[in-house]
Order: sequence, then structure tokens, then C-alpha cells
Amino acid sequence: MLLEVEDLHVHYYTKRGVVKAVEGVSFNLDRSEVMGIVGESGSGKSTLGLAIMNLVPSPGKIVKGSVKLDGKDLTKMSEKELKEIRGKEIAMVFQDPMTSLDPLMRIGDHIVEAIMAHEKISKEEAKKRALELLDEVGISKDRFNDYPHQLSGGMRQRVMIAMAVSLNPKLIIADEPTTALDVIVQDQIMDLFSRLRKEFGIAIILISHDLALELEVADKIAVMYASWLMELSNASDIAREPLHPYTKELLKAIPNVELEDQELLSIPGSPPDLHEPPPGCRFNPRCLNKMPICEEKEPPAKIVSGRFVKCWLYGR
Amino acid sequence: MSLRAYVITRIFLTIPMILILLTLVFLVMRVLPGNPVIAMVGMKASPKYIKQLEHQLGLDKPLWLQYVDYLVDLMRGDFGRSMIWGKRIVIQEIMDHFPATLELTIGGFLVSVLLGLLTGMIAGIRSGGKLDASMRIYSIVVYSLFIPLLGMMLQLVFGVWLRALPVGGRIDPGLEPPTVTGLYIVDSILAMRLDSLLSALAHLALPSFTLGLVLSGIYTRLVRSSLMEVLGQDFIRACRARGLSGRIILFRHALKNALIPILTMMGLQFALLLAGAVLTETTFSWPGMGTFLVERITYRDFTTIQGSIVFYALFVALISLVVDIVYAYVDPRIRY
Amino acid sequence: MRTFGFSRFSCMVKDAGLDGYMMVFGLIIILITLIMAAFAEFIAPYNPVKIVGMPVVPPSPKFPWGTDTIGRDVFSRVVYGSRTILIVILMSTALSMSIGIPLGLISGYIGGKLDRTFSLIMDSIYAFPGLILAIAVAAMLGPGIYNTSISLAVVYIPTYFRMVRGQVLSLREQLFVEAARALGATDWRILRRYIFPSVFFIIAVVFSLNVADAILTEAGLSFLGLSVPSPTPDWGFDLKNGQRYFLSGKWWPVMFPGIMIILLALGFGLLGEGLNKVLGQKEVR
Amino acid sequence: MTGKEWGIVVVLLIIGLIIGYFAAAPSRTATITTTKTAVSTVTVTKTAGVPPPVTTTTQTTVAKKYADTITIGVTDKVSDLDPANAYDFYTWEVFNNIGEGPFKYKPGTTELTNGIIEDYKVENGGKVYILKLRKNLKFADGTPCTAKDLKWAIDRVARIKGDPAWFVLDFVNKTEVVDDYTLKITLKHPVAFYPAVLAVPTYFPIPPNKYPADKISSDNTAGSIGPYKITKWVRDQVLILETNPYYYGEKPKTHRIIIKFYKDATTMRLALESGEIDVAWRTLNPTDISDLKKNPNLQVVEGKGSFIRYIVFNTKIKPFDNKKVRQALAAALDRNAIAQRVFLGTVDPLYSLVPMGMWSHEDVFKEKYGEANLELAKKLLKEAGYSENNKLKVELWYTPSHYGDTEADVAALIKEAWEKTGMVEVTVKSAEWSTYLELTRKGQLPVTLYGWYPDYIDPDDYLYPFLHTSSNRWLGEPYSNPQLDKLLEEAQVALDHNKRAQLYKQVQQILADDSPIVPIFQGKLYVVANKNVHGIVLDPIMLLRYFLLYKEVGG
Amino acid sequence: MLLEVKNLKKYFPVAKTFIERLLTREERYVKAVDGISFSMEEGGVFSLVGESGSGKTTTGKLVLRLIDPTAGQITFQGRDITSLSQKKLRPLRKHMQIIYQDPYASLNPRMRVGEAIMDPLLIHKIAEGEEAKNMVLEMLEKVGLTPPEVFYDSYPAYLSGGQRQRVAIARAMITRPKLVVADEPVSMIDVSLRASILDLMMDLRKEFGLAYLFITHDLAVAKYISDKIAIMYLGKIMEMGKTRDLFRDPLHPYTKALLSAIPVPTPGKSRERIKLKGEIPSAIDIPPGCRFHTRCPMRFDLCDKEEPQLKEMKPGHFVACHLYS
Repeated sequence: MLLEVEDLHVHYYTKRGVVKAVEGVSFNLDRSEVMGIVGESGSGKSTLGLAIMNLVPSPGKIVKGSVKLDGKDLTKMSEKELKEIRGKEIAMVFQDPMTSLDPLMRIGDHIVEAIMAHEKISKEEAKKRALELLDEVGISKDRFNDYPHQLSGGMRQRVMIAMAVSLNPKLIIADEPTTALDVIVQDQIMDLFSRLRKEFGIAIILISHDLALELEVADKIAVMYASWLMELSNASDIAREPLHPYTKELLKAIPNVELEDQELLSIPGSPPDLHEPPPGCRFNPRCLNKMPICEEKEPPAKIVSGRFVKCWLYGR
Repeated sequence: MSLRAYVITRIFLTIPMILILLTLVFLVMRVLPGNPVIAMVGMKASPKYIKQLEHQLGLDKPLWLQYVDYLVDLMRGDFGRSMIWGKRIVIQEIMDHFPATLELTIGGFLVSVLLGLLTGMIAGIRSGGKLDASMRIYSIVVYSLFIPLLGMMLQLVFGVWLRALPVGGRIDPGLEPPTVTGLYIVDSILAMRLDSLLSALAHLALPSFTLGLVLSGIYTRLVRSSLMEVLGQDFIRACRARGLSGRIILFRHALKNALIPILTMMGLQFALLLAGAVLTETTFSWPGMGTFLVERITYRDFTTIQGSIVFYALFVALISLVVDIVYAYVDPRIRY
Repeated sequence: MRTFGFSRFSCMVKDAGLDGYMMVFGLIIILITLIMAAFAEFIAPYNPVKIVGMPVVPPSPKFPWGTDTIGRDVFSRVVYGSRTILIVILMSTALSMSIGIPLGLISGYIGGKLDRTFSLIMDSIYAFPGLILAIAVAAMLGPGIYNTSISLAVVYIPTYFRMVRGQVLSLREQLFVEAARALGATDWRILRRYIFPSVFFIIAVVFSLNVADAILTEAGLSFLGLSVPSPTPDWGFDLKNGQRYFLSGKWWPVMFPGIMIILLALGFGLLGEGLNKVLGQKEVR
Repeated sequence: MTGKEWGIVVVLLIIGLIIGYFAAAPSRTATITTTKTAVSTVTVTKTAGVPPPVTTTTQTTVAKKYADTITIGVTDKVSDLDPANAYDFYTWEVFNNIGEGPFKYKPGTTELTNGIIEDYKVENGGKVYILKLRKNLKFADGTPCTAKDLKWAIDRVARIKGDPAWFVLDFVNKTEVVDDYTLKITLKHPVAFYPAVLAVPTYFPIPPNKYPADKISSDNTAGSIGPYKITKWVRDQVLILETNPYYYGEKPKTHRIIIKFYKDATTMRLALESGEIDVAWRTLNPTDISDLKKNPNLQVVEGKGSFIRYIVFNTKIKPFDNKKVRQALAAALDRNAIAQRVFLGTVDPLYSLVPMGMWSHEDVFKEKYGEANLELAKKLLKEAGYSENNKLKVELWYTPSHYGDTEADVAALIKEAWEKTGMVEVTVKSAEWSTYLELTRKGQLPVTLYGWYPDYIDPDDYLYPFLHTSSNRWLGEPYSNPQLDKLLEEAQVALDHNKRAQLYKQVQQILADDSPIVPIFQGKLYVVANKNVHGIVLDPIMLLRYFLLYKEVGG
Repeated sequence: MLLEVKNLKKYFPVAKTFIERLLTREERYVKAVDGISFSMEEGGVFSLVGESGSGKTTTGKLVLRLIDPTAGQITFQGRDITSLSQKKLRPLRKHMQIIYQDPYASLNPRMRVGEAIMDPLLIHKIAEGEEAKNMVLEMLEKVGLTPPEVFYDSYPAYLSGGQRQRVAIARAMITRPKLVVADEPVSMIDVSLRASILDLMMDLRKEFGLAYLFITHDLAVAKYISDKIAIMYLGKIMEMGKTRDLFRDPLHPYTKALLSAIPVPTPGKSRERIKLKGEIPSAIDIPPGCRFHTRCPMRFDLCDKEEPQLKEMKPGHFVACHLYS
């Protein structure tokens, strides 16, 4: 196992009270595996992504659980040790390529800096590597000295990816990497990801709100709702036979160009306020299969035919 | 657009600004009551002599004609002669006093930037914490300090009680270094005169600290909010995710980005410094433009006041020009 | 309303944390000064312009804050002085607001050449050191409450103008303003119902920050002897008047008016800072 | 921030403090280098005109050690080093030390004596002055000075028409060189006090090769014929004078005089206390003077000044056209309160326009009204039709900075005194100097406070400009009295001293009765100096003679 | 016809600096909309689909005359409104409304929900006082904001994104318009709520008999709701036709590429993929000839020389491509 996340809890300590952003999430990830994390805004998926790198911004804190990369627990590491892991072992690609680059730094220097932060090599060598990487992600070498604002959104995201793979990490966490981009560019970036994965054998965690996208590219998918991991299984299983009522309804709510005369269904109500989450199952106010117990007790995590699900429907 | 073209544009744009200020000065000086000629000759002159002088100075002409004359003279670089006492050439008067103000404002500027940067950085990094709160209160309290009172208290403590620092003047009379720039510190270094340098520094200490302390609050606030904003931005998070060390992130990325918006404010900051310098100079008997201007205003020495204010305007315009050019140079996003 | 209003207020203050407390502290200082000014006759033990003792008598039970350079009661002068500074500040602010705000609204909303002309003029004045401008105008107009107000107003018109204009410009680009236009609202209606209410809150913040600045400028002017004529009690002038005794260790004629200047400026500064957060918070939440 | 970064901050702060300390500390050593002066040996042969030094033990020729340098601090400034344009008190003082005119005052008196002339003759009923110059006159650069040069200097003043040009233009008809050492000046009309005019720096000869003939040369350090010459001049900072080797007269005991220009009195006071300067001269604050009197290391030398302050009523404005009103206000005035409270006794109450110490002075106001005479004031006010219920409304104007920081307090005390009658209500108003002057001239200000520095030392200069109809227009042409006009004109031309004194006494009587102008106080002069400085002479001329100063060194 | 647009153009001049104004007379433009024509029937849903920068939002605003067109003609309900003054347009505005993408920015934060919805009634003097309030409450109920009294007095800040968008819809609908421009109304709404907003819009269409000009980048959403679709690229319509025709038989290479780039929630299903290189060029320097030729996989020599015109291939199905000439 490359990555083992176990019973992870992340809390934000705000003025209005404690927000439990990630609660009891566990999963494993193998080498060169692609896992999708799906959820709506506020479901805790981005926090989960940051928590894996032990990078939760204040006032957030990992309060419980462990994140083990090759058996080393990242949650127990000092900031200095983490520095060695970040970028080198786990890289991250963020949602908005417009703001994820230092506007005052040339794109080439970004990559050089990333390399030199972890490897003791000369600047010339780092620069050579950077040029190769730019080529690798499909950016011409003469843009080495460009500033971020001179690039288009798609190109900036390519730069981010080049930086992410610059040190040959074992895992890339991509947090909504294409949300700000148009579909055609999204398609291109996704192609780039899959190519890099094949070429370098990098595992990828793809965080997105777009279930359709995840179903297309991920091997397995984790569905999150209101800080909870609701379901986790193979992409094909989820597409064919979703277990959790939330997943089911989500699938019905996304339009599919392939289908004729599709009827879209929406989930009634809206996501809960995490300052005052509903008692029992977090999804119960919107659930079509609600049972009395759902309003009282938190559902247990169940393994149903090798698939993870957190719902009372599948018994105690 | 190239930087050079931008600079030229910027220079062109300062012209209307200066013209507006000139007009304002003219209106304030000539339209509001008060007769400079009478002030100039004092109580002992005869009405005939006053008439004659008014004619000599062109004050009996219609207002618009005076305005045209005024502009034409300024365009020719002729600031005229003072109307009182020595009737000295205004430019010369300004050049006698301006270096003192410049030295004080640079001193105040450095103090305020250093203090502001330090406090602002602490507040920005520790945002939300106790240190942040105290730095924020510092910035508000310090800005409310009334310069004369602060100055007088410092004089009392350091000048009278401790006898550690001089309470007024620019340098011990007699130690003036030979004039090259008019800035005593620079001149003493050029002349390799340690005694002059130390004396000038000692005299500069209290006034520039007073001025700098009061204005540092603004920088605290600016640096704090700017740094907080930058630290909250995605690219900082991205830097951390790349495993860069905290120091590199702070100094190479965050601070650089945070200081750019502050740079644009420095032009206006300089105006505040110049205004604060008037009170500082009065409190510390600093022989600069401020004390000079206030003195001449009471005598309604038109030509000198006009000249000084025009000079101030030019100086402010120059500073904002320089700031903008530096800004354009530093920030790659700005390509006009 | 009564208790509800207060509890909501205290709730807002608590929510704003430090800013809330700063605002309350500022309000308290301002309130005390206002009370001083309103009830000066009852608070001050002596007539502020009458000589009641020997010159520069140190603070004592008879003269709690001592006497000034010619033997007037410092405490009474400070109490009455609050009146002078508040009146000047109030008048000048009213004046600069009543010119700066409408001009800024019009200039920002109409845009084009008019806007460019106004902005150029206002920016030029704004870029010029304020106190120096105030000194020039004050010296030319001569001393007096009205003249001082005018010279302060001249300095602060551009502040209100720029702030309102900037706000209008950014609001004009807001979607909800375009939405209002799409609904068929007239320009006047948009200005009144959609733009001004948002500008108004900013004005409240800028007002208090600006008043803090104006207090210091007024004090500066009177320190330079360019404000109201003696013997009207005036903090800045009293401070200047006492200066010749200060370094001999006779601090009271200087210290008390000086501290009041700082406190009052601080009060408005804190209020503005707090308002900024409290009002801003309301907007987004 | 990590611990390491905190460490760096602390280290930087410490370095800053160290630098600050060194920056601060050596300013005192620097001061010492200027005050610890070289000592020169001067042989004292004669002590005429100078009070004998206290420490002189023998009259025989003894080598005495005098300090080479004396440092004087002033808050005044030198406006213009061209006598054709210099017209302020302090600049004239400097000129009196670096130059000399045909006449000069004997130190300690208001008595005129010969300056650069050996002798003079008055001819044609006071219209022609024939001046006989000394033979050995040389300018500071060594070039000889002859009658031609003096004529050139006087004609130049007339040509340039600078501020003090009226000293020449109003009096002189023509100047003629009779021979190398004889100059003949023909006046437009006889003037009794012309020798006093001939003592002003406007009449000082200047080297024609150093000054342009028809342009003002404001920063000229060429100087004139005097005991000192200028060796260094930094405007508003420092002026250094050294003995002029070509001076015809006695060589000063102190070789070098350094004048430091301070921006304010407090700084100067601290400089005196710290030993940075030996002498603090014009003008210390009253507070500082009373503080310094307690300092055992210092001496405070006091002298009568010729500077006077007074109240002007505009007699064209109601109700001040009423003599009774003016008299009442004159009677109620409390001069002692002002002198004591505001000036801590550093000025003297004055009861005439002619200052105390000048010939013909009489305390006319004191005799007529007494001091703070509320009973008389009330009586007069009642006669003028005022009462507690129908108060006299007075608008009192002052100007805030021209006469110093104390002016507001002076106005406040006048208000206080007048309102004590219970029948007067005073509104105090102020205007900046130029507006103040202009409004006065236009006759718009009813009651104003003014001050007067004399141009030449003669009662005429204290009476004619105020009271003569042709001359007091600067007060808004307020007051005119044909009887006074006649008396003043008569006194101007009368050559007999006693006759003039008689006339001026009469004038003062009428002044007190009419009270268009009410004197308040007369300035005193103060020099505060280190105890070891000698030769400080203060007289109504108000000039400090640097060439008399000396400081003994060693045993 | 409810709306007819003929050869509509909008060029935004590129801001020039002082020096440029001195040195050159040449004006440069962002050609946001570069000659498009289409028509809409009453009660229909017409979708404009394109990537960001294709000019679809500009078209929406032009149709409502929120910005002034550079050239072309807009006919609304048979009346030429192209050059009507804003004053004369105002009464027409109750018939044409807009719903924006961003529900957070399109509502005045300082206005209560009730006031915001009532404002159009007051502007057009349709109702006031009690009557207006009742109409607002009724509308709130209709858009699913119940209980309406609670929402009436609430500020937008206290509502969720979905609720705000409902308020925006209510505000647009209260004057019973004939045409509503919906500019990406669901792209900022959570996935689970999108369908409900779309459904609400469709319900209201039926009830009031209004037409939507629906602007979106999401072909799947467009397919779900519209009768007719136009694909825009760099300010021009590339292909336009009935929804069914367009999806069954896309003609333009760009349409095909767009379709194939959309992720489909069926893993493992292999589709015909047409991959495009690069990104949409700047609207300042529009490529000569066919503006799509720089990225077109089917490009041939004519493409960079001549601009293809929109041609009717089948009844109601138009395409602008040299492949079909």
C-alpha cells in the first residue's frame, strides 16, 4: 500500500464553534492507482486532500487518525520532516491555476525552485530539468521566462503539473484541477494526467465535484457528504450499482449527453450547516429511503460485498 | 508598451496635476484677502510707496493677467524673488531649506518603514492572535499620537532629563560639512568627517523617530493586511505543498508580493511625511521647508509661498512618478 | 426594541471580537468628549477665559489640572476646548461631505470626461500634503471657527470624493446594478436604491477614520497658531501656548490638552476600525 | 516566525541600539571640540570704554590669557548682508560689529561719538554736513577706504532703493567728495537728529570691488570697516567672525566670535546650559530667563531695551472716537499683570511712548490715570454713557506670531483687565501679520496691539510716526491733532537740545490726555552668559558689542 | 417570432494609452460578437453554447440592449429595438428579463428579498402596497421559497446559493416577461440542486408561456432543456439546429470535439474522441478564414483563406464549415 488513511478527523475552530470538516475517513491507495473523491461544496473533500499532506490551514487541525505514506505517519511528523515529503513524495495541483503561481516569478523559476528545494543540484542542472519538464507537459521551451499572467489557464495548469512531477513523486493530489477550465482543455489536462501516470507510475487522488468526470478517469471513487465518507468502491461498480442513497440520487441528478430524453432528478433540500449538523445520519433530511433510526444514530461503516458504505440500509 | 513609453506617459500626466495645484495655489494666494505688499514693507511705508511696489510686482494688473504672468514665469523656471527682508531669490531660499526637510523625511521614512514592516509582519504572520491584536492597536494608537506632543515628550526625556540627544537644529553649528548635496549625513560622508556625521545623526535621531513612529502605524496596517491577503492566497499554499521552507515562502514569495501594493501607496505616504514634517520641524526647530513656509505664510510672502508650494507639488509629483515607475519595473503584470 | 436593540448590539460587538471592543472603547471616548462639550458649563469649575490663579500652578485640589501660562484653569479650558474642536470638526466634515459625496456619486456614476476632470482635480489635491494645504488656506482666510472649518474641508473633500467615486465605480460594475438596469430602473432609482445604501456604510467608516485625521490636522493648525483666536479655549493652541514652559518641567499646560487630542483622535480611529469590521461582517454574513 | 528568526530580530535590535548610542553620545564630544578652544595671548594695554575686568589684578602690562573664541547663540536671523537692503535689528547688530558708520554710540549710553570720521561740521543751518574721515581706514581685505567709497556706498543705497533706502532718500539731497578724506552731504531740509541717522548701517562704507553697483548682494561676506570680519557664513546656521587686522581701532580681546542661529529659544537655552554656547542673546523666553537666574554657573545681564508695545485705538471708529472711552480703557489697563504674568518681570510697564532711559521721557500715563485704576475707569465709562447693563463692546485685535508666542496671553490679560470694570465686554480677534497690517491700514480694526523697534535713537522716532498726521497713516489715518503736528515739526528742526526736550514733554502730555495710543510695556534686554564671560554691555541701542566680550582662561 | 437577431456585432475597442493615442489612429477591437443571426419563437428554449470567450454572454446582453450593439438588428415582438433609447426601452423591459450566473452578486446585499422582488412591480407601476406584497408572496411560494413570509424579510446574505437563484428567478418572473435570458443559471449551483432549478425554470415557462435564451457552456444541460441549440466559437455561430438533430448528427468538427470532450458517467464506454489542440485564441486577433482552422483536425487549404458562411444543410440545421460546401 502506498497510502493508508485511517479514521481521519479534521476540525476547524471558528468563532461560531467547531466545524468538523472531515470525520472518520479511512481508505487505502495503491501505487499508480487513481482515486476520485467526489462531493459537493462543503463536503470536506478539499480539506481531506490537504489533510493527507498535513497541510490543513489554521484554524483547522487534524485531531485524530493517521495518514501513512509507505508506512510513515505524516500526522506525527515535524514540520521539517514534512517539508521533505511535500513536493518530493506527494505533490499537489490546485483548482485555480490563475492564483496558484507566484505572479512575480517566472514559470521556469517556479520549477527550478521546486527542484532545488529538494535536491542538491546546481542551478544549471535544475534549469535543464525544468526545460525538459516543460516540454513533457506540452509547453514550448521559449516560455521558460514568461510570467504566469502571460499564459492561458490551461498552460498554467500544465506548469503546475510539471512542477508536481518534477521530483517524481509517488502521489499527486489534484484538487479540482479542471474546474476553472473549459471542457476541451479539461479533456487535454486529463489526458496529460493519465499519460504521466502511465509514464511515471504515479498514484493520483483526483478531487472533484463532477461525478461524470470521476467515473470516466478514476479507478475507484470515494463519495463524501457533509464530512463523511459515504461510499467507496470501484468506479464501474458505482456507475452500475450505487449503494448509498446519496450516490444514487447524485447519479440521477447529472445530465448525460449520451442519453435521449433523460429525466433529471434533484435531491430535495440543501446540504446541512456543519456548525449544527442534523442528528443521526447527516444525509437523513434529504434521504428518500429515510428510516426512523436514521434520525437518531450515526450509521455504521459497512463493507457490503467488498465495498464500503455508510448507511443504515445495509444493516448494523 | 515599453517601460520608456510608460515613463513618458506618466510624465505627461503629471503636467495637468501640477497645473491644477499651481492654479489652486494662485487662487488661494491672490483671491483670498491679505496684501503682501503691506506685509512686506511693514508699518512704516507710505501709501505712495505701496502703490509703487504693487505696480512693480504687477499686483495692480487684472487677475487673469497676473495668472498668465505667473504661469509664464514658472514655465521659464523663474520663481521670482522673496518679497520680504532679504528679497532673496526664491529658488535659493528653497534650496537652503529643502535639504533639511529631505533629510528629515528620509529619516522619518526609514524609521516608519522599518517599524511598520516589523510590526506589520508580526501581525500578518500571527494574524488573529494576541500579537496581531497588539500590533493592530499599536498602529491605531501610534497614528493618533499628536506629533508636537510626542516630540516635546521625547525632547524632555532625551534632551533635558537624559541629556543624551540634542532637542533642536540639524547639526552643531560649526560642524557643517562642505555643501555638496545639502544633506548633512551624505555630505559628511563625502567629506569623511566623522564628527559632522555623528552630530548630524544625533540631531536627526529624535525628529525622525517622532515622524517615523507616527507614520509607521500606516505601514503596520498596510503590511499586515497585504501580507494576510497574500498568505491566504493559493500560491502560498501551493508553495507549502511543494515543501518550500517557511523562510523562503515568507521572504521570497509572500513578502515580495505583499510589498508591491504597499509600493503604490508610498507616493501618498510621502505626502503624509511632508505634512507631518511641518509639525516635526516646528517642534524640533528643524530649519526645513515646513518652518520656513509657516514663517513666510504669516508674512504672506507670495512669491516664496507660491514657489515653495510649487516646489512641493513638483516634488510630490516626482515621488509619485518614481514610485509608479519602480512599480512598473517590479511588477511584471504591469505592462502599460 | 429597547433591550433587543442593545442585546443585538452587544452581540455584534462580541462577534467582531477585538474590533468590537475597539469600537466600544472608541465610542466611550467620543461620548465622554461629547458630554464634556455639551455640559461644559456644569463640568468646568471655572470660566475658561478668566484668570483664576497664579500662572503655571501645578495640579492641586483647587486646580485639578493646574493653571496655564497666565493663570487660567487648565481643566476648565480643556473641557471647553472640546467644544471648539468638535464644532470645527463637525462643520468641516459636514462641508467636505456635502461637496465630496455628491460629486463622487455623480462623477463615478456618469463617468467619461466629467469624471476624468473631477478625478484629476481631486487626485491632485489629494496627493498634496494635506496639512500644508490647510495651512495655506487657513493663513489666507485668517483665524476663526468658520475659516478653520473651511480650510479643513478643502483638505478632506478629495478623500470623500475618491472614496465614494471608487465605491460607485466598483458598484456600477456589480451585477446587481446591471440587474437593476435590466429590470428597467432609472438611473436615479439605481443611484438611490442600489448604489447609495452600499456607499452609505462605507461613508460611516471613512467618516470616523477621516475625523480622526481631521482632529490631528485641526490640532496641527492651531498648534501653528492658525486656528481660532485666543483666548478661546482650543487644545492645539493651548498646547502651543504652554510649550515655552514644558521643557522647564511644567508639563501640565501641555500634557492635558495634548492627551485629549490624542484620545479623541484615537477614539474616532478605533470607532472607524471597529465599524469597518462590524459593518463589513454584516454585509457578507 | 521560528525561534531562529526571532533571534535575528533581537540581534538587529541590539545592533540598532549600539549604533544609536554611538550616534547619540559623540555629539557631546563633538561639542567639546568646538568649545575647548585654543588659547591666545593678548597684551592688554588699555581698557578705555570697557568696564574693567573683575579679575584684573594689576594695571601694568601683563600677559593675560583670553579665550580665543566666544560662541553666541541667537534665535534671530541675519536676513541680508547687504547694507543697502538690510533693515532688521539683528542684521544691524552684525553690521555694527563688522562695520562702522560716520557716527557710533558710546557703549552703555545713547550718546553718539565719532565713528570712521575724525571730525565733522554742520553748516547752512543744519542742511550741510561735512564729514572728515580718518586717514588710516581700510576695509577688511586691506584696501583703503576714502571719501569716494563712502559716497559710493551712500549713492548705491539710493540707487538700489532697498528697504532702508528711506534713510538716504528722505534726507539727502546730494553727496560730494571734497577731497580723499572729506565728504559733503547736503540735506533736503535740516534735521536735528541726522547724526543718529548717520549711525545706521545703511551709511556704512563697503568695498566697491566686492559689491555690485546696482544689485543687492544678499550673501556677501566682504563686510565693511569694523573690528571683525566675516570668515564663515551659513545662512540660518552659523556666522563666524574673526578680528579684522586692518581695523583702525583697538583690537578685540576675543579673536573669534561664533554665532549660532537657533530656531527656538528652548534649544538655545539647553545649548547654553550644556556649554555649547557661552552667551545666549536675543531672545530667550521669560520662563527660561527666570529658570536660568537660578543657575549658579550663569550670569543674567539685564538692560533697558528700546522696544515698546502699545495699544492703538482707531479714533475714527465708534466708540473710540470718544476720548472718555479711550481714557477709561487706558486707566483700566493693568500693565503690571502683563509684565509679571506673561513676561515674568522680563519687561517693564511703560507709561509713555518715549521709552524709559531716553531723554525727555515722562511717566505721563501713570501720572494721569495711575495703574489699573478701576474707579477712574468706571467713572469715565459712566460719563461716556456706559454701565453694567449697557456695556462697552470692544473688539481687540492681535497678531499671533509676529510678536512671539506670548501675544495671545497679552491680549487675554488686556481683556481681563478691561472687563474687570464690569462695564466692558471684549471680543478678542486675531489675524496673521500681513492681514493685520492691511486691515489696520484700511482703518478697519478698532483696537490693535503693536510694537515698535526704533530706527534711530531719538524721541522723534517714538512720537512723530505715531502722532503726526502725515506719518501715522499706517494706523488707518486715525488720529490727527494740529497742535501736536506743530509741536513735532518744531522739535524736528530745533537744534537746541533743551528746547527739543521741552517740546517732547509737551507732546507726551497731550498724548496722555487724548490717549489715541496707550503704551503697555518696554522690553528689557537679557543676556545670559557663562560666569566667565565679561564685557557684556547692554544699552537702549539694543546692540551687543561682540568686540567688547572676552573670556579669561586659566589662572 | 418573439425575437429576431440579424448580423449582430459587438466590438469593444481595446483601451489605448495616452502615447498610443498620440502615435496611432488605428483602433483595435475585441470582436466579442462578430455577426450572428438567429431567431426565437414564443415559448421556446434556445441555447447558446460555447467555451468562455466565445461571446455567448455578450450576445445575451446585446439582445436585452444592456450593452449597445456595434452593428446588426434586434427585433423583439416585431419591434426593432436596435436603436431605441434607454428611456424608450424601459417600458419594454418588463417583457424581457435576465437571470445571472452568480446568485451572490446579482442581488443587492442591502435589500431584503421582498423588496428586491417587489422592485420591478414598482418600477413598472404594476402594483404597489398590499397588492404588490401579495404578488411577491405568491411568487415566492411559486419558486419554492416557503414559507414566503419568512423569506420576504430576509436578506440575501442569509440564503444559500440555490435559494438566492430562486429569488433571482422570482424577481425576473414577477412582471410576467415573454423572454428571459438565462446566463448560465446553474453553473454555480451544487450538482444535487441543479436539476431542481432547471425544473423550476421549465415549470415557469409552461405556466407563463415564456421563452428562454439559455446561455451555457455545458452541452449536457443544454441538451436537457432546449428545443434549439447554437454552438458559438469566437463570436460566431458554428452550428445551429434542433437539439435532437444536433446531438444525433453533429456536423461541425468543433461541435464534435465539444461533444466528445464531455465526460460521460459511464465508465469504460469507449466513444469516438476528437481531440483538439491548444486553446481558444484571443478575440482581438481572430484567425483569418475560418476562425476555427487553427485547431481544426479536418483543416484543408481553403480554411485559412475564406470564411465559411452559415448554410442550411437540413431544414433548420445550419453549419458554417467548408467541409459542407
